[in-house]
This record gives sequence, C-alpha cells and structure tokens, in this order.
Amino acid sequence: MFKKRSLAAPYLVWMVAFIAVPLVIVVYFAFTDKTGAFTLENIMSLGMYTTVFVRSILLAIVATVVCLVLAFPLSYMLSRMHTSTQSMMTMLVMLPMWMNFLLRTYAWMSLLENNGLINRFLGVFGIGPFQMINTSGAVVLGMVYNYLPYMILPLYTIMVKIDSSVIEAAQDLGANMFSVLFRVLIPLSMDGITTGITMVFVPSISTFIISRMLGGGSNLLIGDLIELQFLGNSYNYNLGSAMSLVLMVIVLMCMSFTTADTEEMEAMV
Amino acid sequence: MDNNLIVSLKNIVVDFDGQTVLTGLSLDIHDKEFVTFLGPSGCGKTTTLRVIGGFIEPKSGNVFFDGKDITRLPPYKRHVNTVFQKYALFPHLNVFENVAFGLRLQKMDEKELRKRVLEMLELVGLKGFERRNTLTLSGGQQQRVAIARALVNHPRVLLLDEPLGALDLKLRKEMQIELKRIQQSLDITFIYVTHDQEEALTMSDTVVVMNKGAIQQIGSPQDIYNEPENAFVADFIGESNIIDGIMQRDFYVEFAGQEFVCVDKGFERNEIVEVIVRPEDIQIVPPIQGQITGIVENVIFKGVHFEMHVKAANTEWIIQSTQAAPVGEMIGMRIGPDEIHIMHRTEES
Amino acid sequence: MDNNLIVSLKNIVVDFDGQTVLTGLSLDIHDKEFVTFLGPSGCGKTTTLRVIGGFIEPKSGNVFFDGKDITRLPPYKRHVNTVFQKYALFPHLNVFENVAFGLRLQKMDEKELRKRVLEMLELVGLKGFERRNTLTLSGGQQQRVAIARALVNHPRVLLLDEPLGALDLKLRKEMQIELKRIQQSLDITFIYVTHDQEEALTMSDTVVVMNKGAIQQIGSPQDIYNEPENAFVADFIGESNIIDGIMQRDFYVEFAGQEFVCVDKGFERNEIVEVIVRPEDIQIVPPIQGQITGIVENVIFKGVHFEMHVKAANTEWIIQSTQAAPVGEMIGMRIGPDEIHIMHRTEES
Amino acid sequence: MRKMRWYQRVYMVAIFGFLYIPIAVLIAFSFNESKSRTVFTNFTFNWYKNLFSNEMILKSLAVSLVIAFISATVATVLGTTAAIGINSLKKRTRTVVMGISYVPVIDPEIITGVSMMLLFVVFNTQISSVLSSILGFEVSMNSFGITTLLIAHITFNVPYVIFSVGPKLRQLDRHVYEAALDLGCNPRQAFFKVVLPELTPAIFSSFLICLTYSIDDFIISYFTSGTVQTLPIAIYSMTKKKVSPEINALSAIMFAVILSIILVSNGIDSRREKRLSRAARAEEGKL
Amino acid sequence: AEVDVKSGYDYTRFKNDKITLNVYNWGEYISNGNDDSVDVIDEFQKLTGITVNYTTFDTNESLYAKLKSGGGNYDVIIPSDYMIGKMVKEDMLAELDFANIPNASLIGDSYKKSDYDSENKYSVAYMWGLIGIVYNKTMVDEGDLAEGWGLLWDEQYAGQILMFNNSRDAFGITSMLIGSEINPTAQAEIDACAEKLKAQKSVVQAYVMDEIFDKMGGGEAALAPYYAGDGITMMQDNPDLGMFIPQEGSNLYIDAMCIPKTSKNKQAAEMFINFMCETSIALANAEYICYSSPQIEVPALLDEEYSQNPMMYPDEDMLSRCTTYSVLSDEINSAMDLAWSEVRSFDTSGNGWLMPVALVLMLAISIFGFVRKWKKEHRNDY
Ligand SMILES: Nc1ncnc2c1ncn2[C@@H]1O[C@H](COP(=O)(O)OP(=O)(O)OP(=O)(O)O)[C@@H](O)[C@H]1O
Ligand SMILES: Nc1ncnc2c1ncn2[C@@H]1O[C@H](COP(=O)(O)OP(=O)(O)OP(=O)(O)O)[C@@H](O)[C@H]1O
Ligand SMILES: [Mg+2]
Ligand SMILES: [Mg+2]
Repeated sequence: MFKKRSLAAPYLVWMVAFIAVPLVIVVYFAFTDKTGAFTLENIMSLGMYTTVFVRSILLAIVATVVCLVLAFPLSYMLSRMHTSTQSMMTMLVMLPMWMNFLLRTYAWMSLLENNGLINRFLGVFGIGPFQMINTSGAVVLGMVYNYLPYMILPLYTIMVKIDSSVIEAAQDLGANMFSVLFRVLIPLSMDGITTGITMVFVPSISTFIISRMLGGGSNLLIGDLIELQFLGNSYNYNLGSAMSLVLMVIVLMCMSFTTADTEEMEAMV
Repeated sequence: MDNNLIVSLKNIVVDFDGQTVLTGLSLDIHDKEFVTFLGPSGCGKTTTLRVIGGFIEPKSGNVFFDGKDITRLPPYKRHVNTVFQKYALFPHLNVFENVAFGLRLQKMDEKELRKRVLEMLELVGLKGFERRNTLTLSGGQQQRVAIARALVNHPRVLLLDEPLGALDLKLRKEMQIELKRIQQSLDITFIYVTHDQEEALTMSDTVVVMNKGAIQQIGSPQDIYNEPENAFVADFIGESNIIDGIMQRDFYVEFAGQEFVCVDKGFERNEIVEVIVRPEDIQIVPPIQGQITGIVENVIFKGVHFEMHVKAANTEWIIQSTQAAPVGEMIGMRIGPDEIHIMHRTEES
Repeated sequence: MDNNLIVSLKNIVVDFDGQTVLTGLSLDIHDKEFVTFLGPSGCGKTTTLRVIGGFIEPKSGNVFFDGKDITRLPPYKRHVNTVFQKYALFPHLNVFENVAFGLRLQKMDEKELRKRVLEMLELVGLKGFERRNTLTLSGGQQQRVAIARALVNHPRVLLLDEPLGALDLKLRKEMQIELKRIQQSLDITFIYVTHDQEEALTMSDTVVVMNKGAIQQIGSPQDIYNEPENAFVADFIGESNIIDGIMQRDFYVEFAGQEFVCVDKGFERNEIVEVIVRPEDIQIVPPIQGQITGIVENVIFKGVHFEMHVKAANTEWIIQSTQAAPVGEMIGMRIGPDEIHIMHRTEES
Repeated sequence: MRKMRWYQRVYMVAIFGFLYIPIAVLIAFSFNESKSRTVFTNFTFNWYKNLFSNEMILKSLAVSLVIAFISATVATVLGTTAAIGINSLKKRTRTVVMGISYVPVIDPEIITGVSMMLLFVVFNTQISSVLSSILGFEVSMNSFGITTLLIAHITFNVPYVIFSVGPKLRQLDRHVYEAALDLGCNPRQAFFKVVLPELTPAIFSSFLICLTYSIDDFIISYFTSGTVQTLPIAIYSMTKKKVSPEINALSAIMFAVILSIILVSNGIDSRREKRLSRAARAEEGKL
Repeated sequence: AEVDVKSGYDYTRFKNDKITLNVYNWGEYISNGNDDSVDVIDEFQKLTGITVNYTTFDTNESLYAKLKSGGGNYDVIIPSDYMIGKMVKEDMLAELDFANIPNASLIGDSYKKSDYDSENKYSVAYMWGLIGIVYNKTMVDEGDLAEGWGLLWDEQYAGQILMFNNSRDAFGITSMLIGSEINPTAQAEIDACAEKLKAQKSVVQAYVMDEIFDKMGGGEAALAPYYAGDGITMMQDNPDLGMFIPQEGSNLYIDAMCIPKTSKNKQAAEMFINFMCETSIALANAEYICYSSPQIEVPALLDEEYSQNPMMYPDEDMLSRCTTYSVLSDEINSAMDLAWSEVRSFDTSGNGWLMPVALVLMLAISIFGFVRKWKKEHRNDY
C-alpha cells in the first residue's frame, strides 16, 4: 500500500503542541501555587468539594443507567428493521443531535418550568403543578435527553452485527425471551454497552450547562466548579487545574474499564 | 395416516410482503428418515425449514409433529433443533458452553451436563476442543460444534440448512460422510437443505426437489435421477440434453429427425413432448452406425471422462465418454430405448 | 536456452517473516502457452505470480523476461499485466475509463484510445457497457472488465490469479470457455492460478502442480492425470487409491497380497513403493475371477456412477462404476497393467 | 423479519416523542406573537424578521461559519495526510500516536477547553516574549480571538478526520493500488489516480463532520474565544438574558436547514443506491 | 434617528482607520434599539466610523477572570465600584486622558473621587443604583414586605426565591440582614454570612443573574433581589411585579467605564466614553435600562414616572442607609470566594450515604471491567 511516513510529521508536531503540552500544563498548574512553587494544597483542598464530586458522579451514573435502559430495546428494534427503514431511523435518532444543544436544553426549560407547558398541560386535568425545574431530576433529564443518542448509536452499531440466526439458534435450543436477553443479547452487545456507557458518562459528569440551565445553579457539578475557577467568580487556575486533573483521572479510569481497544473507538466515531 | 410419520406439512402457504414464497406445500416425513430439500436458490427451501422450526408462522396451512398440530408453537417449545447455514454459534461462549447452552436452560445437573456434552463432542470428533473459542475453529469444526449443540438436546428431528455450504470441496465430502454416520448412529430424523445435487444424491433416503415454492418431485435419489418427473428436475439433477420431440404413438418418439423406440406410453398421438437424454447415455459409434450423426465442435478433458459438444440436427448435444473423438470429426450417436425419458411440455421450458 | 521462452524463474526463494514460502522454484514458460499453477491453498501460487508481476522481490533467485533479467524491475515497468482475484476494478471510474486507464497513462491519442478500448470491450463481450458504473455489474461482467483492462495494454504475458474463484459454477464454466477463446484469439501467454483441478485440466496447455512452495509436476493435463509423478499429484488430481506395495522386479509389483503385472520398471528390487489406482480403473467381477476379493461396505449413488467403498486386504478401496454391487456382498476386483501407477515413496505419505 | 408488535411501536413513538417534543416546542413558539414561552397568543413571523436585523446574531453566525470552514478545511488536510502517515508507521508508534489522538475525543470537552485556555495563557504570559526576543520580531497572540479559536477547533477536529479516513485507508483493497501499478502508474500517480479518489467520500464526510462539530461547539469555544462571539456563545448569552423568541426562530431555521441538508443528501444517496441495485438486478435477470 | 451630540468634539477623526473597539458590558445594560429606543452602538458606529464589537458579561468576577487570563483585549469595560478598585490596585486599568472626554464634566460630583478611584483617574461613572427585592404581587403577601431582607429567607416562600449568583452581592445582602459590615474585614464576619447563606439554601430555587428577567417575568419565582433598574424594567414588562428597597438599607453601586491597560485603541475608547456621556445618549440609556444616571442633565429630562421613582432616585433618608462596596483585602476576598463556593456546593440532604453508595458503585464497575478485560484477553489466547 501507499506508504509515506513523513506525512505524519505535521500532525505529530500539532498533536504534541496542542494536545500533549496543554495536558502537561494542566498537571503543572495543579501542582503549583500562584507563584509557581510546587504544592499539594490544590489537590488537598479538593476534599472540601467531595459532595460536588459525589453528586456529579451519582447524577452521571443515574443518567447513564437511564440511557442504557431506554436505549437498549430501541436499538434492538432498530437493528431488526429493514435496512432502508434502519437508515432512516438512525437519521431520526441523530437529527436532534445536530441542533445546538443549548437550544434544546433551553426548550426543556419551557417545558419543565412551574408555569411551563407540562405543568399547564397537567393543570388542565387539575393535577400539579409540580416543581420540576431546578431539581436534580431535571438535570438528569437534561443529560438523558442530550446524550441518549450517544447510547443508542453504539448499541445499534453493535446489534446490527448480531446475526438474527444466533438469536434464533438460542430460541431453537429452548431459550425464552428472558434467556435470550440475558444469555445472548446482552453478552453479545457488551462492547456496544460499554462504549455507550462511556459516551454518556463522560459528558454527563463534566457538564456545566445542563446543571446551570435546568438545575438552577443550586446543585453544582464538577463542570460548574471548574468553570467557576477559570471564567467565573472564583478565578483560581491552580485549583481549577487540580479539579480538571481529578476529573480526567476519573474519566480515564472509567475508560480503562470500558473501552477494550482502539478499534472500537474508531467504530464509534 | 401413516404410523411412523413424524413431521407433516399440510398446504403451507407463506407470504413475504405480499409475495407468495410457498404455494400450498404438503409433505410427509417419516421417522428416522434422511430427507433432503433440493432446489435452486430462492425456491423456498430455507423457508420450509423455518416453518418446521417455528421461526415463520405460515399464512395458512398446518404443521403436525407426531400427529399434534404445532403450527402456533414457538420455536423453544418444539422438539426440533436446527443447524443454521452459517452455524450461528454463540461467539461469546467457548465450544463447551455452546454445546451446553440448551442443557443449561433445562437446568440440568452439572455432572450429567458435562457427561452429555463431552459425549456429544466425542461423537462429532471434537474431543479436547472444549475450551476453545469458537472463532478460532475452522469451518468444518464450527460446523461440528453447531451439530453437537443441536444434537445434545436429543431432538427427534434435526433440521440442517445447507450446513456444508461454506466448506471447501474436500472438507465437504468428509462432512457428508460424517453427517450420514451421525444420523445412522443416533437414529433420528434429518431434514437437510442443499442446492447441491450431488450432495443430495449422496446422502439422502428421500429427496424433495423444489422449485418456485412448490414441490416438483419426491423420491429416492435413484428415482429422481433416473426417472425425473419433469424437465426441471431432469435439468437440475445432472446435465441433460433436452430436445423437443413428437410422440408418434406409444413407445415411438420422433426427435432430431429420427424415430426412436422408447419405453414411455400414455401420451396423446403426435403430442409435442420433451425428450431428455443424459450425456453419458449417448454412445459414440462410427457415423454409419449412428442413429444421428453430428460433428464434434469441442472436446474438454475432465479427468474421469471427456466432455464433447456435438452439433447434430441443429442442436448442440453434450456427450460424456471415456473416449474422445477429435474436434471436427463426424461421429454417430446411438441412444437406447431405456435412456430416452419423455415428458409433457411445461410452460417454462 | 529455448528460443521461444518468455518467462523464466531461476531458483526463486521467497520468505515472509522468516517463513519460507517459495523454496527455490525454477520454471520456464513458453510464449503463447496457457500455463496453470495448480495446488492447494497456501502452497505459494499467488506468491509465484506476484514475483512474476513484480509485487514481491524474491529473497534470492532471478526472474527473466524475454531473456532479460527483470528481478528488480518495479511492476509498472514490466510488460506483464495482472487480473486480480477480486478484480480490483477502480470503483470511481466507469467501465470505459477502467479499461482506458493504462492507455491514458501512456498519453495515447484520444481517438486511437477509444478505438482500442471499444475493440477490447467487444472482445470480452461488453459492447454497450462503456458508461456503466462497475459496481452495477455482475461478477462475470466485472471479471471481463478486469481482463479487458489488462489486455488493452497488449501485454506479452497475462497473469490471472484465480480469476473465476468468486463466480458460481455455471458462470464459471462459461467464463472458462471464454477465457480460452480470448487467449487463442489474441495469441498471448496466459499464466493462470487456480486450486480447482477440473478448471486446470479443462483450460491449460501446461499444468504446474505445486505444493508447499515447490513444484511437484509439470506437464499436459492428460500427463498429469494419467501419469502422476507422485502420490500428492495423484491424490490432488482426482480421487485415487494409494496402496503400499513392493516392486519385486521390473514389471512385477506386489500389493494387497497379490502379484500384479505392471508397465513400470527401473525400481530397485524389492523397493517399497506406492501403488496408485484410479477408482474408475477397477473392474468389478465375480469373486472367483477377481485378483483381489473384498466386501462392499457402502454404496453411494452419485448420479453418473456409483461410488463403492470396498474392504479388501485390510485396505479401504474406492471403486467407481456404473453398476452397483449391494452392500455386504463379496466382489472380485480386477486391475489391468496399464491402470497401475507406481511411484517412489515420499516422506509425506 | 417480523412485524413490530404494538408495544414496540408505542415504545418507539415514545422515545422519538421524547427526542422531538422539545424541538417541536421551540419551533412552535417561534411563531408566537407574545414573548411568552408557554402561552401561545397569536401567529406571527415577526421574530424571523427581527432575527435577520439582529446584528449580534448575524455577526456571530458569520464568525461561526468562517471558523468552521477554515478549521474544517485545515483539519481535513492535516488529518488526511496524518492518516496516511500514521498508517505507514510501525505498529508500536502507531498505537502511541493514536492513543494521544484519542484524548480530545475521549476527554470531557471542558478539559480540552480549559487546557487549551491554559496553553494560550502560558504562551501569552511566558513564551511569547521569549520567542519574540529569540526571533527578533514580535510573536504574540496578544489576546484570545480568531486565532485561538481556530487552533482549538482544528485540534478537536483532526482526530475525527483521522478516525474516519484511517479505517477507510486500511479497508482499501490493496489490489486496486497494485492494479494501478500493474497498469503502469508509478507509486505517486497511483496514489493520486486511485487511492485518493477512493478516499474522497470519507474525506468529504469527515469534512462535513468537522464543519458541524465546529459550528456546534460551545464549551471549547467558550474557554478560548476571548472577545469573539461564535453563534453558540451568542445563544448562550441570549439564554441568560431576557429571552426573546428570536432564539426560537433561529432554532427553527437551523432545524429546517439541517433537515433539508440531510434529506437532500440522503435522497441523492438512496436514489443512487436504488439505481445501482436495480441495474444489478437487471443484470442478474439477463444471465 | 440622528442623535444630537454636543458640537466641538471631533467624532470623525478615526473614520478611516478601520478601528474595532471591543466593548465589554453587562447584559441588558445599554439601549439597543428594541421597542423604539435608540440603538446606541449603531449610532456610535454611524457617527464615528468605528466598528464596535459589543459583548456582555454577567458578573464582575467573570469580567475579571476574562481580563486576567488575557482572554480578551477589551477597550472599554464597565465594571462596578469594588471591582474597579481591585483592578486599579492590580494595575490593570489605564489612566484616562480627560482631554478626550470633555463630557466627563457632566458627571455629578458625588460620583467622582469615590473610594474605589480616589483620584478620579481611571473611570467615568456610567450608571448607579440600589439593590432591591423584586416580588410577584400575586404570589407574595404585601404585608410580608416588612420583613425586609429576611423575606429572602422566609420558609413560606420556599422554592420560589431566586438568589444572586455572585459572591459580593450575596454576602452584601446577608450582612445587611444580620447587621454586620457590608465590607467585611474579618474572617468571622464572612463565616457568619456564610452560615446564613447556607441556611437560605433550602428555600432558594435557583442562583441566577440575568436569567432573573426570564424567571420573574414568566412568574417562575416569587422573590428575587436584583438591581433596581432591572427591577423597573421587569415591572414594565410584567405588571404583576413589584419592587421595594428594604428598610435595613441597601448597597449603592456605581458602574463606571474604564479602559484596560491592554487596550490598543485608547483614544477611540475615550471617544466612546465621551459619547456615552452625551446627554442624549445617557438619557436614552437611562430610559431604556431604567438605571439612575450620574449624568447631571439627565434627571431633568426624564419622564416623571422615572425621575420621581424612589427606586431610581431615592430620597436622602434612604441614601443615608445605603453603602457602597469597597475594595477588600486579598485575604478577605479569597476567603469570601472560598466561602461562596462552599455555600454553593453545600448540600444539606443525604451526603451521609451519597459517598459510600458512589464508591461501591464505582468499585463494582471497576471489578466488572477488569473481569471482562481479563476474559477477553484470554479468549484470544488461542
Ligand atoms: N424475510 C424475508 N422477507 C422477504 N422475502 C423473503 C424473506 N426470506 C426469504 N424471502 C424470499 O423468499 C424466497 C424464498 O427464500 P428461501 O430463503 O426460502 O430460499 P432458499 O431456497 O433457501 O434459497 P437459498 O438457496 O438461496 O438459501 C426468496 O425469493 C426470498 O427472497
Ligand atoms: N504478505 C504475507 N505475509 C506473510 N505471509 C504471507 C503473505 N502472503 C502470503 N503469505 C503466506 O505465504 C504462503 C503462500 O501464500 P500464497 O498466497 O502464495 O498461497 P496460494 O497458493 O495463493 O493460496 P490460495 O489458494 O489460498 O490463494 C501462505 O502460507 C501464506 O500464509
Ligand atoms: Mg436458504
Ligand atoms: Mg492465492
């Protein structure tokens, strides 16, 4: 095949300058104070924010699980449709993602508000109003809504590759619906499940827009904290870098469990 | 109804998106028989098998198993197991677990299960492969796993959908013999699908020739080969010379400008018929002795025999013989009465 | 050196990652010949072809073309064109442009180019397909485009790597005849790779049988079939009974407990040899008339003939005959001197 | 394939409803006369008119488009050459390079944004003066803006190009390339005549992907934009203020544009597919 | 409409210089042409030929962060009093050349030489105002208004209260409630306020800045502290809304125009500041955003509705109870930031079990991941 190693050079330079070096700088800032002296204080003072970290992780996990539960049956149905319908349906799944996510989240504000459309609608039947916006539930909902396609697509991609005859073989051997699900379908879609989990979990845990718009800013997440340090009230790069570092470690840890190899990543891009 | 019938299909009709794929198919399969469905691609062989397996509900008609109507029974409740065309092994399980799958669902006791599985693996010649990942097996080995997986449940009937389709010639021949051996040693019914006529002839007790969703002929391999009921069967089973002829009267047929004696009767006088002659049934003789004379256009060496294309009476004849005549030579051809098969004309031909 | 030699390989050795794939292969190919490389998968056929095409540089050895050493010449400077196994058509170009590709590189004048391309398309039977997208063509048609694309450059030698491998049986037979016709009408050298023995026998002037990176036999199809030089060739070309025997003296061999007259000589006295008998060369006779007697274990109907497995003298014999003997019966077998092929023992067998 | 059961249909409708209701609401209220986001009073097109006289939105749209086009183009070129280069690297090196390339894909956007921002800060405060004194002329980004945005966008776009072109490159039939050599191309010609045309669809689609990612990106731009406002940043600042239905109008327009692009490209695709398959079937029939 | 500018100032001297001015202002803080108002930026561009790149921020602190990071080369910024002081202290602002801003003389004397810019070298006041409480008359019992700032802690209105999303204002309000110094000088004062703020969390619906327009306007919340001018704007849009200044007193803030040191177009920036001080422009802005203008000619020209509004131009008595934020020491500043983060991330409910649950979950995921990977590797061993 056509080979030319030198063609990689410009990219390698770029990669080092704009991917590797910035990460090094984050690490550097995380371990120094304002004067540039080495310190562990930034990392240590993060203990104060444990609740924020825990809350972020918890909300992200809940959102991820909800996405998984919602997406699994849907992806399966999609994967068993006629090929022509399939492509249309996946298009339909992806279409909302093409809209600016600020706008979509903003739309949920109109729906969830106390005087919002949902409460108005329920009001017609004399139910409610419910406090929906500015709750953790609303934040989870925002995450689920925004990242659901990221769960559907990898699941779907892996599921189309499952030959119907494998499922039929299981039925043939005496498996009812549940056995098919737990003994065949889930094990076979494991790669898609883990890819989907990462693709939902990572943005969920680091979001700051969703919590700000739907959570009312009273439930800070890691993303909000970091933003506060860099562009917000607190203005403390060192602390912010330390937070970023921890977030990065959390994410990388999850990645190391879930994504098996690079080829899967390629498939999902 | 016959006592040892095991599967009966009655007037099965199957539609896909309004297109009729099986047109009222009826068929009886006896216990312990090796039945083969043979037919060209798309003729509905797989569909028939899937109706028996329970993966397709027919639009109308009934499936009987051991005398009971099982038309609406889901696959996992049928005493029938299937070996799928592409094996359909579970990629996440190793060989042992693949075979054990059905037994585990029955919650069989672990010891008994081990015994049964290992027994079955031995039967298919895969002893020692238990822990192997199925993806690392060769095609033939995967095939054996698929068979073991189905057989371990002791089905009364095993359905096999072109199980050897993906194997190469040599392996295929081996597996044919192996399959036959397994069927005989377990004494169960095999319903086998193939589009390879040689395979069908080699293995079966009964061959069911299908075309366009309908059965063309049912019979033993020799019946099918020697007494094809129509031109489709004749053409599909082995190479044939198919010529238009006129049935002058019982036992006399005219074709290629000559009158031939034959063994068929019961046709109308002067009915236009199809005459079928197998390439190996034509004898090459010196031109004066021949009933027909022709010129050799082409000779191909095929190993066991030569194949000649001979132009005679405006038709191209295919002749197979161990003796080659040189290209361009005039030869005579003789056909005995037994070798002439006469059929009513069908619209298709 | 022969005057009309076109390609010569001298002691070609090819390694892949330290594994020797061609072990010092030497071969002369004459101009206008149809040469076929035949051998099992992985024996190095493709590799040999790629050495000739210039895609692999041998570790040692030389390639001569028309007497000139071209071992280090890159592919695009050789007067050799290749038809690849999976056609390797340019998907972004239509049929015409695919065929015109080589000529455009030569900056041929547009009018001349059109003429040449259309001529070639006509030759391969694709007139009127010029503007078609290659993806919309059937396998056989794509194959023709690939051939036209190679031939339009007027190569002296055309290399074809299993060009019919992906086609189904019927199409394959058609294309075999077509290819032979093209070769004859253009009068150029074809070097053809296949693992299908029937294909090799049908088409070639010369067959080169390979195994494990070495040449086993070179000869005409009939030589190869009738006079295999070793057991590998005999087994690979058609089915064979291969039995150990002892060469008692010239023209006399003992096997299966009997002495047989044969036509071979030049072996050492009492040398242990391999005796090869084709299944169709064994005559079935009443037991008393037989040189060997055996019991029929198995009869398979194969359409044209029956195949019987017969146990005799502790060996399983395969016999092909148009007459079947019933299973369990004792039969006699006769083998004529001409039908006995005697070979030196090779380590493998 | 079996027909879907009723509960499957209900489920699908429910999920798609969930995905589309917010968008439907957005669009519906773009025609609302009053500013209320929840009570529909009267039908009007005014917000669309206002939108097109809203200089801030138009300007930020222009900025977004310019950045998207430039960064997508650069990223595509850089990424394509990189994919070819990486493909020829040894396996070890390749794994390392690919591993680092995944970082922007895997990492939370906020970290990419923050780290780029820190890089620029460090460059501005420390490196630029040193560089200037070494080179003898002023090297400085002075402040964040188009340059930093471009660098950031190119950086997060390039991996997508590599990951969509790279696999295509590996899937490419080696024999097609060899066929070109066989017919007389030297390696260079073979690349441009055969390999590149083969890669074109992948390159083009990754260009489109970059374009959309770039237009859509908010978080990374938010940290690296400085004084420049891209469209998402403008939208963000709008959602914080007295919200005007101009936003709804904007989203309706964006939705319509995206939908029509998808439909058109899909239509072209499927029509070509149909033509191909029809032709192929016709051929089979003939044989 | 053409606006009047005082003659004698050459607004056109940069016409051909293709200058772009980066102006960084609070959101909704300039007359922008909506509702038949004057489009100030547009007028300026038309008049001078200078292009204005106008962007907005929503807290003083984010303005500071952006400027500090080098993230923006702004030419004109409009921070508030204490932030100006901080920037002066950190040498971030350029000294103004008042020769280029003759209209600065129109700014009232009480807005010059304030504490934050004692020598009046760096800033020209733009607007001033008080912080009040906006309330929804349909949701709040007007009798409760007597509670003053305490209203924002009233359990009755739990979940319907919005709160400032910036530390200075949040702490300022709290200190007025508990009667401590609005410009704290000791850690103890900050701690006290922080406690109070944490106590407030359970009744707060959301921490917001400009989102308040939307939320109060839409009836989403009942009570919110905000800047008086914005409150008046909201009242105009939604007649259900009312506003009052609590009796405890309030913060008097002054937002003033400054030029950062990094500005490359200082003269043009000064021209912009001068333009903003033109009577007609200052009037337009005051009318549109309803803040109180420090420009001496404006009040007289305003509608009575505005000029008599005690929210915009409060009486002396009220003014005497109002304090301006002053620059805090670095320690106090960072203590306040820290306390504020703590308040925001503080969660009264359930942090006892949150932690272990999450840990167990994480652990489960990791074990599962390891097992799977291990299996996978071994499957490929053959
Ligand atoms: N799920 C399906 N939907 C629509 N049509 C189908 C479906 N399955 C099969 N068919 C059609 O039914 C007909 C018969 O199919 P079937 O699979 O039974 O053929 P077959 O005899 O098994 O052929 P092959 O030898 O190619 O496997 C074909 O025309 C096929 O196109
Ligand atoms: N690029 C390569 N790298 C390593 N080994 C190779 C390579 N190409 C071929 N081989 C090995 O060389 C041997 C001969 O391969 P070759 O392709 O010549 O076989 P072949 O006779 O063409 O077989 P087939 O009929 O399967 O095409 C095989 O064992 C194969 O695994
Ligand atoms: Mg089938
Ligand atoms: Mg090969």
